[in-house]
Amino acid sequence: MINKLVANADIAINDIRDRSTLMLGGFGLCGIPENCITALLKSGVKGLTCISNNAGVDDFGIGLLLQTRQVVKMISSYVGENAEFERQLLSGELEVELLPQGTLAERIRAGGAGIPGFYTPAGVGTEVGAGKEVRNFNGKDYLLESWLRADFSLVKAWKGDTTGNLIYKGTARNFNPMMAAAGKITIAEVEELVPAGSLDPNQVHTPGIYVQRIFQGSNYEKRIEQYTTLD
Amino acid sequence: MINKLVANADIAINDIRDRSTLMLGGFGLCGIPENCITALLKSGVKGLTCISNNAGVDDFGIGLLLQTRQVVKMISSYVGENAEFERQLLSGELEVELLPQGTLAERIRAGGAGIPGFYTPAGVGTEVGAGKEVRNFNGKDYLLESWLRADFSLVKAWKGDTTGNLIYKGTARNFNPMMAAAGKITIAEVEELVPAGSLDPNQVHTPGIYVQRIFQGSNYEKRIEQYTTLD
Amino acid sequence: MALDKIGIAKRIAREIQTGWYINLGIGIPTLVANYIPEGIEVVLQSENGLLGIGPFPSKNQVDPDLINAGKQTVTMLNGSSLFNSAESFGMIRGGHVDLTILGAMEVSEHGDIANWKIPGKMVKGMGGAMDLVASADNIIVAMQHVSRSGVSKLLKKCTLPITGLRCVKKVVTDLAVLEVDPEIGFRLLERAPGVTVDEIVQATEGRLTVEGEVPEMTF
Amino acid sequence: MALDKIGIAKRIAREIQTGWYINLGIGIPTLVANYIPEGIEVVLQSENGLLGIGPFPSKNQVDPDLINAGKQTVTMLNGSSLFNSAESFGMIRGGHVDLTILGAMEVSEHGDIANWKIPGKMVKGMGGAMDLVASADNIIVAMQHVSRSGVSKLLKKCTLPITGLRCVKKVVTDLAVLEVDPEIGFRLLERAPGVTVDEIVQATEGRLTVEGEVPEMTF
Repeated sequence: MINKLVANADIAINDIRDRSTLMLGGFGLCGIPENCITALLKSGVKGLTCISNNAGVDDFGIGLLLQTRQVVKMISSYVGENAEFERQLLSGELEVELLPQGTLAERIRAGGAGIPGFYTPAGVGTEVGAGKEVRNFNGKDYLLESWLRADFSLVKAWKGDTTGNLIYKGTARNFNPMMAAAGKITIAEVEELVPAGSLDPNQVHTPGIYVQRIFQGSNYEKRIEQYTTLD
Repeated sequence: MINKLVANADIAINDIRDRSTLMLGGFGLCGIPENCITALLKSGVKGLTCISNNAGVDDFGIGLLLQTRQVVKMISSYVGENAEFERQLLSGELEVELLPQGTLAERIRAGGAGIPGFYTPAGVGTEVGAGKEVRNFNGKDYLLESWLRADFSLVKAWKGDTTGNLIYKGTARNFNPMMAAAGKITIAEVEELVPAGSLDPNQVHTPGIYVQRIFQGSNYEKRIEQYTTLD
Repeated sequence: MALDKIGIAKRIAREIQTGWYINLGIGIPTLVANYIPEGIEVVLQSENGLLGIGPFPSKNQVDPDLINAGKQTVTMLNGSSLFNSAESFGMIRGGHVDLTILGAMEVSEHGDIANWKIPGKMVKGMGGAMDLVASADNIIVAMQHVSRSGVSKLLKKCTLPITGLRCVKKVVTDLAVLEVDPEIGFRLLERAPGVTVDEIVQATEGRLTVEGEVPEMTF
Repeated sequence: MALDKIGIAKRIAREIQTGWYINLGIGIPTLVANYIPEGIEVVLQSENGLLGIGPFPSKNQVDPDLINAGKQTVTMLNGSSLFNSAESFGMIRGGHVDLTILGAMEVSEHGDIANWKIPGKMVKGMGGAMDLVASADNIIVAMQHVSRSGVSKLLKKCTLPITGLRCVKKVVTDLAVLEVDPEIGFRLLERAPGVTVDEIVQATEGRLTVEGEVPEMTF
């Protein structure tokens, strides 16, 4: 099997250039590629377009890349919980394309799956539909949406093997599998890297074909946004 | 959790009426709903439209329903290995719509996922494209394809729980997960039925929301079409 | 007397039928889960990829990899399943979710809903709301009947950017339960305890039909 | 002397580069797997839902739930993964498969391919072939140069129903290796051992370019 192991995040993101389009997995701070984000901060790469469901919080996740002004455009569905983001958006410093979450997920899925366009009911009659083709199927209106692809996809998994097979945990799966398939180069960081043959093929969530580079991540903070308990 | 257990195949398919549209999981004879097919034979229901990648072989799988003339139309991608099928097709007794396998899979997936139409490159310039809209995206031509949905989907899984969660085994997964989502009523037969809570939520292939009825199957023959060994 | 948030949540909980798969929005809708009557078996869907949301965890159960759509830590139940975001919204768009409960800033007499943006002031994004309202057959909105400044939120026409058209089936407010028919507008079904029909009429800008004796809510 | 099927498979195997994901069609293409040179690491995709096809099983390894796209029993390798048919064709359409090798009844000088139907005689269906040829950047066809009745199968225009347009990049036959350029037609790259350029010219109906000395194949 093909070995895709690289040493660390810095090496993995080494060829990400200014003005690249990136996809970053995660929902809120759950399942985000923490190591790759840190490496992007260190690299100082600028002018990034980031496709990610959320934009992190002020001082964690993609929020850190907003603080350093490395991001010029965000494509997201929900950007609450981030004051700096809202400020840059309202001031016009940051270009933002907001999409329905399901449309975002499906456009990314379409990018990986070679479907250049599809119809969805989400957003008909709203700002989201402006300029998009509306088409009626079986008496209901739908919008034509196009695929999304990225120069680099940065995904985070629980376990991964050297051939790039990935298994996610809990709700940290979210956008990661579709993004893994939609990146020209997909970089996976994992909590536990295992040799090929250690993962049950029947339990693999992302087949290795989608992953070009994989590394063992370190120092995961896994910050919780809404720590909520019964106690 | 909601309990969807029924006693057996006969009860599960009890309300399938003449002229229903059915989806049947499986690739070749791998992962087909053997118990449901036997029950359909016993029930004598007629005029069926069957959506299934293949049509079984002469004396097994959907081939049995062709022998008894219970099927009036097949929507499939590959129907070799079945002389009776080819005879009924060439004689015009059976209406057949042949689709590219990926188009078939994606149309079924679209049915379950509420996507009424999507574009695919498969079949452009061929008979499959006749009468379908051709549209150019980024310099390449694509066909508009519509979703497929069924009155009943009959799927076969390896393990399932009483709430309808399913796990498939090996390449017996194939079309089953998409069909489970695209049926108005989805009936799952499983080799091993377990109580809710016995399956790891992270390993579930088909979430129970898609399954309306589930039963413990019996007497699986699992016939092999091309028994091929090194010995 | 007008209901508090818990009262709204309790009243909505009575709409729930056994066997349903339900998506609860952030805010009052999330509270509904606490008041589902005994014996009613439902499954809660979280659009970030979980069917079968359990109670909040005890401190030693907290798992940062297991959150709901409001980013709160949660648990799973026997029979839960996990999946990715494309699958999750496939479920929603495909009509597999039986009931969606969500909050709103405004609802129109045609069933239009606005709940994602206040131009120039607040832009959090629509999250999954546009997919939910465009897809679900059964949408109940939980909201205050009038704004803090006393303006009706049940309008002839939404003034804020729309989330979805002609989709809301029922509205439960602090004052009333109302049905919405895109052709005839709001229809008053129930009054909050002690609230008069006249108070509700005053608080409703959109077209409102009141027929016969309007009963008080029961819980 | 014209190659046998194994010869064709061996020659195609030399086209394979390390790191590639490859889909092999039924027939001669399946044989290619047996001749991939030592040290070349590739992963074979089976469109029914398997990456990492292993060798055929021993008798006591046979599992009816593990077959390839030709319905043959197979095994898995360390690093294999399983998935459903929609995911499998997502991989194919999305351009993740680096090389597709398949059989054909006819190939035209424009790179059109026909391999799924003989009207009135044989209708097996296209299976995954239409998806593969419409999606793959790199398609190699394995076929006989002429039919049993002596008619060329490398044509100006396909006579049988088309599987895909302008998609074949290379053809390896019992007589020759040819490149296909939709604008200029077939270009002769190599001759089978002992086969003359003239024999190949005679056997090719479509436009054929022969430049300079044409080398014999090596394996």
